Amino acid sequence: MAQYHSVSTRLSKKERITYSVLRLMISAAVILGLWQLVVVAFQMPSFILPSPMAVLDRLGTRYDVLLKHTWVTAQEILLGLGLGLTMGLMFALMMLMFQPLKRWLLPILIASQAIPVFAIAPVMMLWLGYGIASKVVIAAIIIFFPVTTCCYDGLRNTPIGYLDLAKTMGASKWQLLRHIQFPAALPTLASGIRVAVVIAPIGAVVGEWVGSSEGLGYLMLQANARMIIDEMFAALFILAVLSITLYFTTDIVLKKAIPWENK
Amino acid sequence: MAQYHSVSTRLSKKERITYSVLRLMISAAVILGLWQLVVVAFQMPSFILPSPMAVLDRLGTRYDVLLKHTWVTAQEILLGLGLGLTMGLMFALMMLMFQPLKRWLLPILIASQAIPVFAIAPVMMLWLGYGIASKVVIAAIIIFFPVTTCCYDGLRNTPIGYLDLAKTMGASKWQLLRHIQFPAALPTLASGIRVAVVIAPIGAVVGEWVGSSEGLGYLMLQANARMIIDEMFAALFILAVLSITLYFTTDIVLKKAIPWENK
Amino acid sequence: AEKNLTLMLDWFVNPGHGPIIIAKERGYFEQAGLQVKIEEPADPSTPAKLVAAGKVDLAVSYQPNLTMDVSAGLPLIRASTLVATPLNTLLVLDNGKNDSLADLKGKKIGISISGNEEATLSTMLGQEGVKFSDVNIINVGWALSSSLASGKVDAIWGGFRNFEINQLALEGYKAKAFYPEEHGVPSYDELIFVANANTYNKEDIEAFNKAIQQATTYIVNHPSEAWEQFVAYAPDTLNNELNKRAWNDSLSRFALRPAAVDFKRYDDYAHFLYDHQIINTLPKAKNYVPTFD
Amino acid sequence: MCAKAIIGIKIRHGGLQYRGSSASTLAGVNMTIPAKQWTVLLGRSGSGKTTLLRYLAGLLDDQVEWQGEIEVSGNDVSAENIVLHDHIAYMAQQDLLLPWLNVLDNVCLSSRFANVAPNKEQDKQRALSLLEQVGLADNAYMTPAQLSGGMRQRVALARTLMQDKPLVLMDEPFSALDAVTRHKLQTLSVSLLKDKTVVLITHDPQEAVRLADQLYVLQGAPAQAQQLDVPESSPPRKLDAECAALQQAILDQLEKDYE
Amino acid sequence: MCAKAIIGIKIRHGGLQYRGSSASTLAGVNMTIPAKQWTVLLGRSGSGKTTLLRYLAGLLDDQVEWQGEIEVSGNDVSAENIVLHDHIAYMAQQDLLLPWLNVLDNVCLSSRFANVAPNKEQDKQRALSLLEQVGLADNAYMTPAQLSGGMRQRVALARTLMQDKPLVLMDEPFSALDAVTRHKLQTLSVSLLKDKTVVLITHDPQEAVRLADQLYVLQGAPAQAQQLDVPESSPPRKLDAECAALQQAILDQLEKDYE
Ligand SMILES: Nc1ncnc2c1ncn2[C@@H]1O[C@H](COP(=O)(O)OP(=O)(O)OP(=O)(O)O)[C@@H](O)[C@H]1O
Ligand SMILES: Nc1ncnc2c1ncn2[C@@H]1O[C@H](COP(=O)(O)OP(=O)(O)OP(=O)(O)O)[C@@H](O)[C@H]1O
Ligand SMILES: [Mg+2]
Ligand SMILES: [Mg+2]
Repeated sequence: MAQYHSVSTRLSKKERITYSVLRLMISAAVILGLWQLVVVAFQMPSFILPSPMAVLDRLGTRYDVLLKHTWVTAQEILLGLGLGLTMGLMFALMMLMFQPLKRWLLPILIASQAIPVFAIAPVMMLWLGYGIASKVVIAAIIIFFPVTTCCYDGLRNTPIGYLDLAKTMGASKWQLLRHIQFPAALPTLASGIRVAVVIAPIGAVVGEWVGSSEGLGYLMLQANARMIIDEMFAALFILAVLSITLYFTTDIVLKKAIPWENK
Repeated sequence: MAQYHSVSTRLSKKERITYSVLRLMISAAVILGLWQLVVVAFQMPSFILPSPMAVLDRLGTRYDVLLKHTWVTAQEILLGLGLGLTMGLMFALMMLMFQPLKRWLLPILIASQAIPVFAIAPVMMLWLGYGIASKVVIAAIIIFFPVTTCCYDGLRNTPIGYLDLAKTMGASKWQLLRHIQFPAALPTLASGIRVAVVIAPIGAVVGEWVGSSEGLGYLMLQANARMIIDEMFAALFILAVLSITLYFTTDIVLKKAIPWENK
Repeated sequence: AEKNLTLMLDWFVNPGHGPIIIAKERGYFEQAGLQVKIEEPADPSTPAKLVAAGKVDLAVSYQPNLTMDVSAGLPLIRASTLVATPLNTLLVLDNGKNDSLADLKGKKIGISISGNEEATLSTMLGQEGVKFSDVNIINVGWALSSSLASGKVDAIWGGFRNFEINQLALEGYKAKAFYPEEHGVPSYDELIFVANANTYNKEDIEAFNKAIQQATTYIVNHPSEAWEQFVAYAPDTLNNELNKRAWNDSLSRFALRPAAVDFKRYDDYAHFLYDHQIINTLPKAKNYVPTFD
Repeated sequence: MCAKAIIGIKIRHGGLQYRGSSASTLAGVNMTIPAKQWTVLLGRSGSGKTTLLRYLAGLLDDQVEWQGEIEVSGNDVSAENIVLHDHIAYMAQQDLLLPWLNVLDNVCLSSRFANVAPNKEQDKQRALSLLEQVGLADNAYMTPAQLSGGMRQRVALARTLMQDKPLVLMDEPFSALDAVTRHKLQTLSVSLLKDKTVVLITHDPQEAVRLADQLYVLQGAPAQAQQLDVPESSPPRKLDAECAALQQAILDQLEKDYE
Repeated sequence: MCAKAIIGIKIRHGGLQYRGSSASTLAGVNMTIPAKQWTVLLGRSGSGKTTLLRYLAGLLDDQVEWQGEIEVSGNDVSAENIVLHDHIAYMAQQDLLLPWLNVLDNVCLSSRFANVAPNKEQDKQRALSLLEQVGLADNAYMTPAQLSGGMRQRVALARTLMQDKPLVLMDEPFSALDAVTRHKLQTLSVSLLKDKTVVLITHDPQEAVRLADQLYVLQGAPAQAQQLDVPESSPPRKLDAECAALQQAILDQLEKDYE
């Protein structure tokens, strides 16, 4: 029984984009309104929850500083994503190529997820120092689990018919991987990437908390310690915007790159 | 083309359990071995990464203290899971029942994921106090996104045929939800729960770091400050074991409760 | 030829680090033949570990923690003193509810865990007949001022007298301080420099100490110029009213003779920790407090 | 209880258009669905067969505009005031067995939605006897996942019988089965549904030829219903020369409407 | 090139057992698969049809134990030394079109795995002319998702023809299609594969009757191959009384083997 698209999909593309931008803006306005309401209604002292006005004001007056630190964090996020995706893919390939390995590696994977990165941060610092490397690695570790499981699930679940077909055409193991298994895994991989993109910023910020002298996480801790809470929220706001932008950009790119994703 | 199960599934159930317990134990041994190797090979000073032996020793001598704090953290995790699952389910139901709401709530959902809980944890403490409530809420927030998306996806994607059938049998909207949509969503919900179970402990520990007077996170901070690093790692170890146990227990329970999950 | 030194602060740069920043900004380190690289961690327990592991040359730490670290077997020595008095205080809001330590019985005390709080607080409270078990100790992390201001706790321990008092004042709260050294706790040096016991270079440390001493002298003589130069180091985060007030309150706390040694001060405090079972072995000051010029 | 009700339907000048769609799906459909007979609907993919059936089942009320007349005739005095939707049982291509219920509970599904409190024990007995009729007496407490495709569709048949409605709407119920299983299930269905009015959608001319008392082909855009003559013999028919000829004729006719 | 090779196969006393399985799946199978003819295999679900085909295609070499003789005969002098696997094209129930390639690239898929560097331009021309033969000249640059089920299976047919192997193995290639589309594709396949040796698995007796030059039923456990006679006329056959009778006979025979 086919499921038919709702009316909205029959709108022109331009209209749809306009609508969703509009919707996003209205949502933002509603959130800000609620926030202001909470501040006023509960008489929140500004060191607990500053008013959105104060935060916006801070964004305006300190935009140069904020931008500089944003750029640092953005770099860490992107490099972390690159590293984490590569690592996850390689790990998944290893598990695929050497089947029995999988059962042994799974507990390690879960453990890697269960141990808070914070706790091993000193070890990381010891190895990688206080530069960008340690943040990149922490961001990579934090996305490692979802990326690896998605990659592996994708690579493993190639429809057996595709493999049969290619084998009868004389494909080698390597050709199977390159021409069949890898492209067939892309949709699953894409959902891994979507999750990764949402959580990688957290990794970068945590890395900055453990030790750094720049970046949004550094700025937040500083501001927090100085009780300049509106600046902390300004940094937080930028971080959220950064994450959401990253998510939607990735989503659009992935949809373009893998048009067959949703059948 | 049917995919046939590998030999292992033809083993008796008892054998399979024995095997997986064995595998788990061997994995644990391998991890401990690797850990020892790192300590020896990189000549890790014991105050940065103590040897597994030292940590196990600490586990033995301080088991009473560790157990007490473990119990606190475990409570926080379980209550956080309960709260987060309930919230996620309700939120998903709301989005389902009032379709247009969905477009407005989605950005909130993503934002809730994009803002690191760490950052708002201190603020949360000031709202909710330093008792168990704040940790429960942090754990709940951290699992809110995956749970909600899974619930919503599950509830929304009820095969249209099931709905048609029940409607021709005269089911009311409420009966549809209870007898068809909800049970049909369980498998998707289960994957949400699996993710939640892995990350909820992180939420609890972060909460303890930010403000508490007991729990494994508190213990870790204290041991770290007094430079009793093997005790810190003992707490970390328990945390990892707790997470892994929770994961596998949940997995088994879910498999029993939803036997139709994998067709 | 200049020597490269890595110095890790105990936390993000703040006015307590004045002499370090001034020495760097005014070129005293270079004059002493040193090229100093400054790093800022977020967790005060990390720097000492990294010095002990040989990853950094010098770190800012605290006298009580040095004693605990040495007792735990970390190869550390004290190189010099940055702030020669305690900065920690027990703070309450000056609203008439808690006028003496005795009033804290049954109340909540927020702490930022540093390891020696049990010893200190039980001594201070014990003087007024309150047992440690009569108060509720809560780790509030770095939210000391706000937890006190919001009334979530009745007192805080771990705040610095040059910093948290001003912070609260800026938010409109008047705070009352109880000083540990006035309530039975041995006096100690709040901020010190530590180096690796096995690998430290005597000449480097002496050169370093010289630069710090020069900077301290400059600060004491020219407080407002020094403030300008301090802020110039990281205007993004340093230039604000709170730091300005903290700066003024720090001036009188900097050690004028960073290299000066007082074994008894270290041994007394070590005894204090030992008596309260915070440490299990009693290190001797002469073993980890070498003398430098 | 409407167990004794018998229903026939006449559709006159039926037309149907999805809301938000620019063209009609059905127009000028005239069909007679006589009581206690099998009316079979053929037609190319997308011609509107499912749409018509779902409309009759009341599943499209808020999505389509309907024009024309539907006349319900029954042995009941109040036949004119009958609400059609309440007298319908529905069977689809997929068996639609709920995987979280066992076979017996699936058969009893409709009693969960009944307005009156169901008599559990009595329902169970009736379900068991229906399962026996479809040859699955031993499988009552298995889960659907443990059954083969043919067995599952037989459970679906038992579930439909359990509803005991006078009008049974079937949307390609046998098309997911292999030829032999399909053949057996056709025979079984005919014997068990002999007191019901059945509307059957199928893509398979052979199935249509075997089972039809009335045979309609939906053709054109918007689709109209065209009636074809069927052999005199009564269903289920054995394949003979006459059937083969009709089948070939249907194929030839349908092929015209294809691509 | 083996484009000119023509291959026939004889299986004598064939037996097959999955490793790790306690019972044989096939035993004592004797079959003749004559060159340039359609050999059709029927049999109940699980009787081992797919197994036999996949074994011939070399897909089971590391999973099964095979006993018996396979004799390959060809017009080629070196027929005895032929490696069967290299002369096979495979078509399954699903069309197996890769969704990330367009129609043309799907047709050319096999050239990606060729040992010799492919002549791209020439391959493309040949693929386009094959697409024209299956009636999809205009769809060469569409993605598979844009095509209907019947069109997709026609692309799969073009892909198989592109491989240009003397032996074509087909595992229920038409069973996911509706009756009319199936009928048209059968006709098309017969005309385009007339120079090939074809082995076709099907569940549909009518399809078997329409297409078979040789008809085998796999029956029993472990399964044996039993040959049935087919009408004299040449495939694709029109449905007539003789066909209907054979079809009914097959149904009756198969039903015995069912449940
Ligand atoms: N909800 C809807 N909104 C708009 N158009 C629809 C909707 N549902 C179906 N249609 C259109 O109505 C037409 C008839 O569809 P329907 O499913 O009834 O065909 P069908 O004859 O059952 O086809 P098939 O044999 O493939 O099952 C199709 O062209 C389809 O695109
Ligand atoms: N990898 C395997 N290992 C063990 N047994 C197998 C394996 N694959 C298939 N079998 C068994 O071999 C038998 C034949 O299976 P096969 O798929 O060849 O049947 P088929 O005739 O093609 O059935 P269908 O008509 O359903 O396609 C079945 O009983 C099946 O359980
Ligand atoms: Mg339909
Ligand atoms: Mg098969």
